Amino acid sequence: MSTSLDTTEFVVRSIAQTCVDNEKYFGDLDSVVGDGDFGYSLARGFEQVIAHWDEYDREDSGTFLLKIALVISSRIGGTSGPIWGTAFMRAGTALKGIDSVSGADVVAALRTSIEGIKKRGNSDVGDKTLLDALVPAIDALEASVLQGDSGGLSMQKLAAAARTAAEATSSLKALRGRASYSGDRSIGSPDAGAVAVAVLAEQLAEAWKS
Amino acid sequence: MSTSLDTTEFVVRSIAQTCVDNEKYFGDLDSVVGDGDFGYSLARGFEQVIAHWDEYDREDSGTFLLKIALVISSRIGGTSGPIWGTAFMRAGTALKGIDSVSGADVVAALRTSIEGIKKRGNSDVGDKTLLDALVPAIDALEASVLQGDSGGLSMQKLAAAARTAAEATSSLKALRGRASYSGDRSIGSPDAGAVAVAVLAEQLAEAWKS
Amino acid sequence: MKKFINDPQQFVPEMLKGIALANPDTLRYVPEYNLIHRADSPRPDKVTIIQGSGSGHEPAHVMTVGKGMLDGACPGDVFAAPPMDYVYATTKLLASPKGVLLLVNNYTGDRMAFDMAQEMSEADGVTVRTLFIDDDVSVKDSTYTVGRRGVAGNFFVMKAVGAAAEDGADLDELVRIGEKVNSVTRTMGIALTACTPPSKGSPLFDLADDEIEIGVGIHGEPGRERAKWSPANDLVEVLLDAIVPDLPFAPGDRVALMINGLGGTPISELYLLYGIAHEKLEARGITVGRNYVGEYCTSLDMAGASLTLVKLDDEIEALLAAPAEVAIRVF
Amino acid sequence: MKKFINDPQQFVPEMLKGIALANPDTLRYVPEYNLIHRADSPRPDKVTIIQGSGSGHEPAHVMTVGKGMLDGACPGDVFAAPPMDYVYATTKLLASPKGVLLLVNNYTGDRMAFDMAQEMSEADGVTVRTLFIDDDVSVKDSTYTVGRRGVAGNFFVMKAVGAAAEDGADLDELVRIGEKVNSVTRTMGIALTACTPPSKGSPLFDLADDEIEIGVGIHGEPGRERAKWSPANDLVEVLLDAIVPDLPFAPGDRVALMINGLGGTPISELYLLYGIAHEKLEARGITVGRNYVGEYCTSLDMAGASLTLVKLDDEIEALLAAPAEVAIRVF
Ligand SMILES: Nc1ncnc2c1ncn2[C@@H]1O[C@H](COP(=O)(O)OP(=O)(O)O)[C@@H](O)[C@H]1O
Ligand SMILES: Nc1ncnc2c1ncn2[C@@H]1O[C@H](COP(=O)(O)OP(=O)(O)O)[C@@H](O)[C@H]1O
Ligand SMILES: [Mg+2]
Ligand SMILES: [Mg+2]
Ligand SMILES: [Mg+2]
Ligand SMILES: [Mg+2]
Repeated sequence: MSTSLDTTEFVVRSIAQTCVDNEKYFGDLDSVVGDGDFGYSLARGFEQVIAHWDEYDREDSGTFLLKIALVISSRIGGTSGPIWGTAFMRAGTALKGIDSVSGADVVAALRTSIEGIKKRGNSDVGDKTLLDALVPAIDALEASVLQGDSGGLSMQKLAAAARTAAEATSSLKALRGRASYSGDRSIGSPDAGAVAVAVLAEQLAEAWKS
Repeated sequence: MSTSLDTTEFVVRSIAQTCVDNEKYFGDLDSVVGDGDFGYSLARGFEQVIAHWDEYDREDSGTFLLKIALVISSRIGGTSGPIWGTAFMRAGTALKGIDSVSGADVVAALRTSIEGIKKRGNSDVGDKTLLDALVPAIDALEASVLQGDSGGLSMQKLAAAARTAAEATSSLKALRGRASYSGDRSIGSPDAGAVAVAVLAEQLAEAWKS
Repeated sequence: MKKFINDPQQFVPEMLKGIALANPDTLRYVPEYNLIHRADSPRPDKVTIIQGSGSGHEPAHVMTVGKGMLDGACPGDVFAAPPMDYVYATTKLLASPKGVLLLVNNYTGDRMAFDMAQEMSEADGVTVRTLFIDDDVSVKDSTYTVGRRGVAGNFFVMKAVGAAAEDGADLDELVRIGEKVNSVTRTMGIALTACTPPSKGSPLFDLADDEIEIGVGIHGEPGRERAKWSPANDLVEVLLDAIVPDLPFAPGDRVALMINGLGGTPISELYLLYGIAHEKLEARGITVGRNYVGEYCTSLDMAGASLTLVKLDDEIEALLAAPAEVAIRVF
Repeated sequence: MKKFINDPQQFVPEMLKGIALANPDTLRYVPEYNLIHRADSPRPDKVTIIQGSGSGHEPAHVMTVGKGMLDGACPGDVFAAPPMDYVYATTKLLASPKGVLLLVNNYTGDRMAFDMAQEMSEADGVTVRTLFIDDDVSVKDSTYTVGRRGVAGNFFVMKAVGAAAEDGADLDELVRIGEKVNSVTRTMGIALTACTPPSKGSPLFDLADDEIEIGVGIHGEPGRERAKWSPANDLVEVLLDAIVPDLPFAPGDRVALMINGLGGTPISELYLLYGIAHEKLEARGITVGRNYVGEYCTSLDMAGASLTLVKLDDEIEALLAAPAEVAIRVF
């Protein structure tokens, strides 16, 4: 698996479109034990990403991602703005200057994104956040890349791992973010951010086929 | 039919108790096109009448009624305070000094009450107020007294006339009081005050039997 | 019904006690007559101003007692005019040698109680004048013989006569000012939900999930029509189309614009309405000289709002701009 | 959902426009950053004070910008911390040579946005300090690692540092004062109903007809427990039993007592609660030195209220008593 600017654009576009399409669903997930604005926040940011699609500097994948990170930081509020902005910023920084991005580059970039989220959110796997879907998903992606799977197969493994891990957050008690105020009441429903990661990965895997 | 202080006390007590017992019903009637406080206002006033029952000057029926009028004026708000206070005040003034009250005295006293209400409320029969039950009821009482009916029979005729007339207010459009703001929407439901007069008369006729 | 109350019958007295406890230096509470009055009233050099009306419209009027506004307010129970005795006793207690001005929102029950109290007080030698306030354009004078209702616009009458009285104006002058302000004040309101009186325990009327009441009264009385919900832009247009031609307000006029919340509507929505109304008035050539956004005359927990316009001239504007100190405050 | 809105996405900007139109002399509106700021800010002789947080808590904080309070407020959308860029741009735009103080209610999203903005502004040479406010006793520090939430008590921090800044206090002094006020401020709230965010269009959570949420957050977050409705006397006792031992407030203490409405509760009920709380505190030997009754930090249209106590000393009391001028006003 090797990734060019085209592929990066394709991935970002899929993420953006899926966030816009799932505004209501993501919001409803966040209103179970959160404050219901997660879907709205993402949609408002990613609809800007789409609106200005042709304007971003496309020197390389990294530069492109850094521009996207800027839009996210300036348009998405709540916890999601800093978290998602940091993730895109870190990935962009990692890939900047690389013309033909390898699968290993992608995995390495996503690892720095994860570290950025952990630092920004003072959080870790097990706290019932999007990290609980993202980390297992990247683990699966890495294993698949190391195995030499095709891009499509890697995507499917990524999506399957994200979905399983997202569902599993139901049994966790929220220790970070607004859901943590619910204490034990947060147990029994999945984390909104984690489910969003699963949905994004599944959409991506689906789109990759065509 | 001739009326003494005992009888006056009996009538007032029945009216007071019926108003207290029907607080919710009278309030609901007033909330169809009014503001729902009619039952509350009457109940708060007449429960005071009952609470201080033994304290009133009982020189004669008229004096007693004037004391009741004072309690009503000081405790009942809304339109009902002035209307009912005026009615009791006028009846008391008419009967003051009369030791043995005749049926004709009662009818004459109630006629002055009606005049008082009309003046106070700048209203008349046909405006869809309690006058639309009260006036036909007193007409029936007068006819019955003139015929020489027993007290019990007179009461029954009074009650029947009040009920018929109260129901008939449904077809009227309110021209006075808060219900008048509803305009045509006031047509189709009876006036709260008129129904209250019917209920009071029926309870009185019932109590008279025993 | 979920409210912060103990016993519905104690709702009004317990609220009044709270007002008195919160304002120990400036206000006094007389439980017998539901009376909240200024600690320094009556004053020999100032006409006393009293307003009654039912409870449930707070801050009107028990929370607008204070320097530059009312001397006293003696409300009845929720949505019920005060018993005549409250008004009579209050008038006697606060009577000033310069006289007493009674402000009355135009409703049958209120008129009767204040008329009777005025008669009785005058018989006792007190000089009393009464002002009726009837700013609600939703009720047409011609069709409804009770006349127009007094709603949120009563704030402006209160404020103007309050300021003039503080400056020493006599009773005739106050009546002139009050009548003038009332004559150039127009209001109409919209309800999004019904209110729930504590003693009733359920909503006073039914409004479907997509229905609103245009021209609603502050006791939940019906208005001009029951309509489908529509966006704020359209609703402001409906209100202006009713209010502006009624006086009429004309291009070149300078007005005070009030957006009044009916109790359950957040202030964010009121400012949103204000912005729309301000721009629509400017588009009609009418200048907003003073503005008022918040709760002035409510209907318990009703979600809804009213819009009031007052045509300004130099005299009215100066009276509205004068300082005042009331229970309702931020600091 | 029935609200006075046009498009849910325009709810916040249209509200902000209304605020600006209503205060043309004193406030400025910068649509790009949801920013409402004082017309006379920045000033070289005064530390700039900025607060962000989500919208939906009005009057906090866009309507408490003004002399003696905030220099600017740059809210996010409803219940969402502002995007980092809003805070960064606002900080740069209003930067004073005496520095910038950022007031932040303690929530994950807000902390992140303000932290990032502080870092970036400092890199640009602006002197910035940040104060976190966390007065909500319903969240136990030990069990919940995010820490306590900032709720209605933020008013007192804002008021105190606002007054001190107006007097020329430097940034260190403001941080000392703000931390001190926050350390003696405790709040807890109760929801009677859920609120409805405009973009969601339905209530954020379900409360049965006889249920209340004790310790609710101002974004509708759950609190300590879901309980059956009970009379106001009992609810005030529950709040005081949580708040008083927490600091603890002790007999002989002098406090500021705030009853804050959450948006849908009428002021009549708030004064009723005030009266009860005042008497219960006196019974515990605690004196109410200053009081605040009304809406200070709301949760859209939620019916409910919170109770805040601040332990007073001479310094705090003088700062709270200092004059201020904000959009929220009566006249
Ligand atoms: N400290 C944190 N670290 C990482 N992710 C977090 C953290 N807190 C919350 N999240 C994620 O953010 C999601 C909620 O986002 P959002 O609704 O924007 O936040 P809020 O409204 O609470 O500010 C959660 O479902 C969770 O996945
Ligand atoms: N002008 C009037 N003259 C006589 N009776 C009236 C008048 N207006 C109203 N009523 C009677 O009073 C009843 C309502 O009383 P109440 O609820 O106390 O009045 P409100 O709440 O409108 O002040 C009506 O049902 C009607 O019978
Ligand atoms: Mg959220
Ligand atoms: Mg009534
Ligand atoms: Mg009434
Ligand atoms: Mg949020």
